[in-house]
Amino acid sequence: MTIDLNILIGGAAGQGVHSISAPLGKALVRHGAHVFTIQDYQSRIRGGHLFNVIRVSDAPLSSPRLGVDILVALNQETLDLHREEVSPEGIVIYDASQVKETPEGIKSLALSPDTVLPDTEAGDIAVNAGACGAILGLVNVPVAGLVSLLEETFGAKGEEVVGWNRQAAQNGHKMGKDKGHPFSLADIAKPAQPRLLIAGHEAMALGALAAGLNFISGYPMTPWTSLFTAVSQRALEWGVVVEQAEDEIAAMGMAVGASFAGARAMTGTSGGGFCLMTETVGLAAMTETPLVCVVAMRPGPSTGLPTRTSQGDLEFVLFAGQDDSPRALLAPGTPAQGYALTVKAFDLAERYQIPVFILTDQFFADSQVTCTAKDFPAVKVESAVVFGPSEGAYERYAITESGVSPRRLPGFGPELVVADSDEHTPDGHLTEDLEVRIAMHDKRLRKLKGLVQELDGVTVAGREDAGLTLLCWGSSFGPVKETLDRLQQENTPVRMVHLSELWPFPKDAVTKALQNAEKIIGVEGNATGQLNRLLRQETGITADRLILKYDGRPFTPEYILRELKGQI
Amino acid sequence: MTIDLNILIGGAAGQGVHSISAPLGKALVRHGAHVFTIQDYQSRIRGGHLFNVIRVSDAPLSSPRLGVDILVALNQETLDLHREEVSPEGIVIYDASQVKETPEGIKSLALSPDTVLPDTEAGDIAVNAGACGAILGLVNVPVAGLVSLLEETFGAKGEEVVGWNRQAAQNGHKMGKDKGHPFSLADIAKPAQPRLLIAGHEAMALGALAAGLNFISGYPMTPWTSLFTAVSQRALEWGVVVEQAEDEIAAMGMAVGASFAGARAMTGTSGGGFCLMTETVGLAAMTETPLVCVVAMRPGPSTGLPTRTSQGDLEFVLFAGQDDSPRALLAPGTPAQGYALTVKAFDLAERYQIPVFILTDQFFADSQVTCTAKDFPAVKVESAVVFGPSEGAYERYAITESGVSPRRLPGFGPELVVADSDEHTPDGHLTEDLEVRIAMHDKRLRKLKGLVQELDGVTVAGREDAGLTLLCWGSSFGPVKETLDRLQQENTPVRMVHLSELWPFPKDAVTKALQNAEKIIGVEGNATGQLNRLLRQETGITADRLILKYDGRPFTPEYILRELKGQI
Amino acid sequence: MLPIEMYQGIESAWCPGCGNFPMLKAFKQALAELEIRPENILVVSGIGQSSKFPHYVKCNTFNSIHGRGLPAATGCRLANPNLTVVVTAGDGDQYGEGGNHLLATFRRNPDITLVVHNNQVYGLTKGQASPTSEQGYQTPIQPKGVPYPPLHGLALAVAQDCSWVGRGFAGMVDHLKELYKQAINHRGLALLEVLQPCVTFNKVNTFKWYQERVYKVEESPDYDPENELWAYQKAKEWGPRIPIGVIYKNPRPIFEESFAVLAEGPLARQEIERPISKLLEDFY
Amino acid sequence: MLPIEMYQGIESAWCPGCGNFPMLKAFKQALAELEIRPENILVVSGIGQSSKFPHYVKCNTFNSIHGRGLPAATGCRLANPNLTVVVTAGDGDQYGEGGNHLLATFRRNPDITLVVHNNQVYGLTKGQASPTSEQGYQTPIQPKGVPYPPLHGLALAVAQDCSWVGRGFAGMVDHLKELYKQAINHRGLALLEVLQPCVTFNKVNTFKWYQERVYKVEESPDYDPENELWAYQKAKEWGPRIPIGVIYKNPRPIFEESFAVLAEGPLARQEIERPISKLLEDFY
Ligand SMILES: Cc1ncc(C[n+]2csc(CCOP(=O)(O)OP(=O)(O)O)c2C)c(N)n1
Ligand SMILES: Cc1ncc(C[n+]2csc(CCOP(=O)(O)OP(=O)(O)O)c2C)c(N)n1
Ligand code: SF4
Ligand code: SF4
Ligand SMILES: [Mg+2]
Ligand SMILES: [Mg+2]
Repeated sequence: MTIDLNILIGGAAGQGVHSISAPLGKALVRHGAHVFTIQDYQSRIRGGHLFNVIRVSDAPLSSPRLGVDILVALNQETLDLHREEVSPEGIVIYDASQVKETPEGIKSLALSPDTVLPDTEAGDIAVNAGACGAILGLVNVPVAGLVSLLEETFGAKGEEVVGWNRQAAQNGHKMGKDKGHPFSLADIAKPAQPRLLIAGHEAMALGALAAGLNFISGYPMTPWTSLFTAVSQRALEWGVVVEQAEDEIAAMGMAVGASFAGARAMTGTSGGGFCLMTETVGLAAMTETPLVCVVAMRPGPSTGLPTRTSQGDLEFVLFAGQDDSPRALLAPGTPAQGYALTVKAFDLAERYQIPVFILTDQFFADSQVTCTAKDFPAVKVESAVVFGPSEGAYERYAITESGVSPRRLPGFGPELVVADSDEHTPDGHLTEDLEVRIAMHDKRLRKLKGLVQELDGVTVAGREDAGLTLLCWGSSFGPVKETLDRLQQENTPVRMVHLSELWPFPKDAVTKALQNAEKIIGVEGNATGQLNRLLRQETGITADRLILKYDGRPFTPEYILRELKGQI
Repeated sequence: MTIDLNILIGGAAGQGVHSISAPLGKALVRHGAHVFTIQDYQSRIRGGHLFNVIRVSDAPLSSPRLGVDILVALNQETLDLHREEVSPEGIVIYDASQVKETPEGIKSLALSPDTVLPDTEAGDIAVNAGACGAILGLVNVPVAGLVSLLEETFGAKGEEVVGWNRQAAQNGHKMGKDKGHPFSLADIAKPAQPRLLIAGHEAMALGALAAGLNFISGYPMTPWTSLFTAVSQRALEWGVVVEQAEDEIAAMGMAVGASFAGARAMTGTSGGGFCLMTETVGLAAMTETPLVCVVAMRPGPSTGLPTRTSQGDLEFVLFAGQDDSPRALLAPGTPAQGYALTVKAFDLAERYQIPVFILTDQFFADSQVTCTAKDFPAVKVESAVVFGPSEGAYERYAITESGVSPRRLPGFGPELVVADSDEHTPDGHLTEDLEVRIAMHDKRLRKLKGLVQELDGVTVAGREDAGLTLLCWGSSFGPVKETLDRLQQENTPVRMVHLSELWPFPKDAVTKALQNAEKIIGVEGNATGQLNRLLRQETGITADRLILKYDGRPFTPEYILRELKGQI
Repeated sequence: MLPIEMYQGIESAWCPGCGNFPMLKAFKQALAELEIRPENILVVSGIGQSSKFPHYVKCNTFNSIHGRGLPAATGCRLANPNLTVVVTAGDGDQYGEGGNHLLATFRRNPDITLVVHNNQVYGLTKGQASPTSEQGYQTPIQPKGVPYPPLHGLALAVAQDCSWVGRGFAGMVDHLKELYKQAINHRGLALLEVLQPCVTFNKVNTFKWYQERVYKVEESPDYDPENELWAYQKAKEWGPRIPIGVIYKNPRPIFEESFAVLAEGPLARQEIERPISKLLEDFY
Repeated sequence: MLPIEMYQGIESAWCPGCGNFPMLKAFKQALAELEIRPENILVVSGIGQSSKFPHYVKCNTFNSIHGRGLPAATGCRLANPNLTVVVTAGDGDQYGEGGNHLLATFRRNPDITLVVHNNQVYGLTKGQASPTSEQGYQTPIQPKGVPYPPLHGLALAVAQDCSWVGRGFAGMVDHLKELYKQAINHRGLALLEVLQPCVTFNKVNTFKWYQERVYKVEESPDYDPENELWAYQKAKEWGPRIPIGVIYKNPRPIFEESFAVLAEGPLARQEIERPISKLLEDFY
């Protein structure tokens, strides 16, 4: 990559940080750049400090990085907190109506409603659209793309608002341009196919819709809410039943009921809410009802850091619910994986009649990545439900070799569908028979044998002969990948192994990927190395060292590289 | 042991199986015998089939076994179901008013209200007390002990009822005696110190009371209910606040609240209810509130087999709740351990300010074992709460090396106690500060370092040089112990390693116990070998084979020996 | 009318004489008279003696977990609005563990018949207090008796605008059968609480105890089930006289109607076509 | 009267103009006037904007998890009946997630003041519907609006014999302060619902909206808060006129009294002596 720009936009909650970063990111992608964004926000609605970082390059990006080239400070606090991070060649754009101490020793550009759009009542719009324009000016990108984007976005708000935005963008652009082009994106060529900018949870919402989702229930909880919202916003158009439940118990209960009666159902939550769902995990497993459940992780224990990121719920989700019961557990590392694994989750749930979990986190949920349409292949929705007349008596839980019994729906024919959370006979009625119990428990757990054949999700990258292997899972993919790339660029041979399909544990694939690893370093977003414990438990292999992070912020290549010092 | 008698008493629920076995067991212990009892019952209140087995010996017993010497059949079904199990020298006592097909090819004794207590309205009492008496007659034990026991038990019900019981016992005794003494307990000597007969949950109730319990909240759920009841029955006498909550969420929430405000609190449940408590596990960990929580296991998933036994919740309880959080997990194998570990649980909870879990199951809960007072040492209750004036500002979560901060109670002085489920500063207020987060998370997890020093709970028995080691945990202690004893008697060298303190995993002690083991066979009451996974995860050691049981019934030495065939 | 034998389920595990038996009879009779075939009815339950009910009726069954019949049933209605959905719950199940779903379901008003088997005790777990146990009722956990007064399920329902509220008594099978029929025919949430003596554990609220107290509210001269205040008073009447019959009728739109997609019938029968190119449009 | 500065907590994270600010002011004023020192009060909360409240008051605090303030507070009262316990809850917190505890706590009647900050929205999670959101209220999850009517918290309380029921408005600080004082002074469960405008997310139920509707119910000619039927009607009144003030007073024994051991004061101060030999007696 020849260009690698980090734009940090910060302010108090409510000041319009998103209003700057959303159009800016899109405009840059439309221009042809690769963009990667992250969001960093507190558990409050107004005030405090939040920021988004937009990283821009001419080459594909998979991770945030440290350092700031353009700092947009909507208030004094932002300037105070991030001034140090700005590179010497960097520039500070600030809202002069809010920032009282002008930044010194660095190039800067003051914006304010008065200077960007004098004599209007545009207020925040002036600074927001103005800052967007100014940044494009600074990086030598024409403003036209941004203007049409703002027109699309604010069209519904009437001509005055559109006009303000347009004018502010243009004025800002000029102000930026006048500063010269410390960073130029002018040479970036438009790609043959347009690219898109999409966040992890958005990609999963599309995956769910593509996979035929027609029922979603949930209860708000950060960071799960963004997925729930992304689906709900599209529900009317695509015919999805959406219900906000009274609590997570009901959210999961409704999803199981809906699935039992024939919906392609999904629910989700974050750790605290998942606690309340665990009883129903067992219900789904016992009644063999398909279900997709997303657990968007955040740091705990308990309420913890509600708006931050974590990879701390792996073991919890894996073992949630009493006694042994079958399930699958996936953890995407990129939006493209998010899409594909959501589709896969629906398919596995349907065919194996089990709950399938997808673990995400705030970093994955909110980070936008530049993708192409090829990352989102079309899906053929297939139902595994049996309709039509049956031969002989219908048994919902007929014992089969695969553990999967033909599934019918109640109300679609004379066959009665009897489901029970107690141990039951093949026809679904409660039993305490010892032999039946063993047969049923075996049958349910037998599904794992088939399932494990369908899992893999091991991504290996880097040099086969490298002495060092970085092992990671889920959302750490990007930062680890960039770490690898940077090391390889320095001619340090290194490998990475990333897992995105975690249960039933793909022992063979993982063992194969790790068998020649000389030294394994686990990289995980929790304090104890949960994947590493799972790895050892399942394969006997264990990492030589762990690089852990549990401060609620995502990994960066810089963090990993620093921790690797002396290890390579 | 020279005597080993198995007495099975069966009938429909509501017929009085317990009315026979309870006084009988006690009378035999008072006589000087060693007794071990189990209960086997369905999830229904009347009808169906239930039975108790009373095993009697002149030597200590730790396990049930297969086979029946005296079968008491209160109905035809019991006879039909258990006739086959009766040994050729055995005898069948049956209620002739219920059993229509007289047992053939075996010695038998018919009782009925008419024959035991003619011309009274004693009804069931006649058969119940009569059967008790008859059994004592058969085994050549004087009836006087039983009679005084029945007098104690039924004293409150008035002279008529007492009289019927007395008379029925005596008449039954005579009828039994008249059959001769196929099994004689006459030679058993009374021990110097009287012994007691106590079930696992009863011993734990005493442990809790001895440890200073003064608050218990719960919601009924088999098999937890028996512990909740055992405490509640003694609550008025010992000044314990008891509350039946509206659900398990509230049960746990109240216990945490009560502990925060200064109670020595306990709650408990079984798997399904524990699901609902998991969120509050995190709350207790995060607010650093001491708590003892019992999880009485039963087979799942979901409602499963509500009245049966299981060891299927180990991993669930270990990892319940979002993100990493400190806890301790104990699993007693005998009533004496149940008592001691409950006392230890209160102590650890108090000193480390964490939730401590005790895993039990239906087999452990209901099985009565013969003990002596020495199994129940006196306890000195020690509080770790700080009272009195503080030096300087009080910080509830002061960072310390041990991870434990001085704990005060709200309302006992000018120091304010501020507790928060969010990540917090040392003085308890919410924070999103990155450094504070790391320090607090580290502090909490640091407790595990101290804790692991206090755990061990590894019982090793058998020959050091044996090629085979049986590894087990919790309630399987007894059956594995007897398996070992039997094998040793046959001169087959074998060892056993039993774990009763499972988390933080006592790595060193376990590794030491297993390091020279040639072949390890895990014995667990679940379908997948949960302890074995934990073992491998924590030590890298893994069992060579597993003997698993998940039909809801306890292990017996016979089952284990059968599974061991070809392994030794 | 369909033959009642059509609804024969598996053998019951209830105690002889239990109030659940006459309920079972009345329910089957109601189905037969309403001519609802087994395959068109779905009975959802939680866990408890009462929750074994659907096994003893030939029907589609979803026997879920303790307290959670309503969420599952709501999900079923939202997936297939053609199903006649009945929930059989215990008093502990619905007013204790499942109370939060009750509150929310009153608001939603799905077309579900919710039958609460009120035996004023936890039957299956052997006689602990339920939320409707009388103050002073002695149990193994509360040897001195339950320290506070019971929950008023029907009054909560009226206060929360439940669209149909009634009470039956297991000792009056014909009257009960008519209530089942009305509740099932009602479009919207029907809460039917049934006084169901537990002959094993509840030695206070027996058949006789109820018999001496219940009266048919529809025979009252001031009978006025569409009047909220009247209904509220009847819902709270519990003492020497206990009303049975239809107590409140408050027709309201059902929740399922707010989903356009359900107008087209069960979700499982609908074609799903979502071109990914269209889904991606927002992100360019 | 104590100085109000005595109750100064940490800096708040609420939005400027939020209805929580006047509540905070009224609450501190009430404590000052009641002369309850910070160390003698315990404020328990769940999770939500409203649940941050105890951090902003100098007091003992137990900030628990979403919806679960009441069980924790009940436990606290049962461990130490000398503590003045207040629960600050959100409408989502208490009427949504925590609804089941509300039902049970009405029955128990512990000596707790339960303040529900009713902003008719989920504030902290950014504007989803709460159980009290009006039908039709549009949210990110329900772009067509909430499909069913809101929950009636006060009517549920009356129906369940709650021993004190009142409503305040954040826009009338003095009136609210008096309600806080009465609720805290009341022996038993006091449910005080406060209309608390959320200036960021709820653009419908604003200060102005409430201002135009609320009236002091104690000024009504028929004011009769000890009359259940009157209280029920007032509790359900919600429309052009919304009553604020004390709506229901129903003195009842408090739950803590049923435990003899609590008569001796806080559990933490009591000697525990349980000779094991005595405990073992039952088992010989
Ligand atoms: C989460 C959970 N908690 C507790 C139980 C144990 N349990 C089973 S049935 C029941 C209560 C039964 O009472 P009720 O609901 O009134 O039904 P009844 O048996 O009286 O008909 C309880 C507490 C359970 N199965 N699941
Ligand atoms: C179990 C659980 N579910 C969901 C959440 C997320 N959550 C935090 S606050 C809140 C609702 C806030 O609304 P409300 O209770 O009305 O309080 P407000 O912020 O409006 O004062 C939710 C859903 C959580 N913390 N825990
Ligand atoms: S315990 Fe009571 S409710 Fe349960 S079956 Fe027996 S009589 Fe009926
Ligand atoms: S979001 Fe609403 S309730 Fe929360 S602090 Fe802001 S204004 Fe207040
Ligand atoms: Mg009941
Ligand atoms: Mg709110």
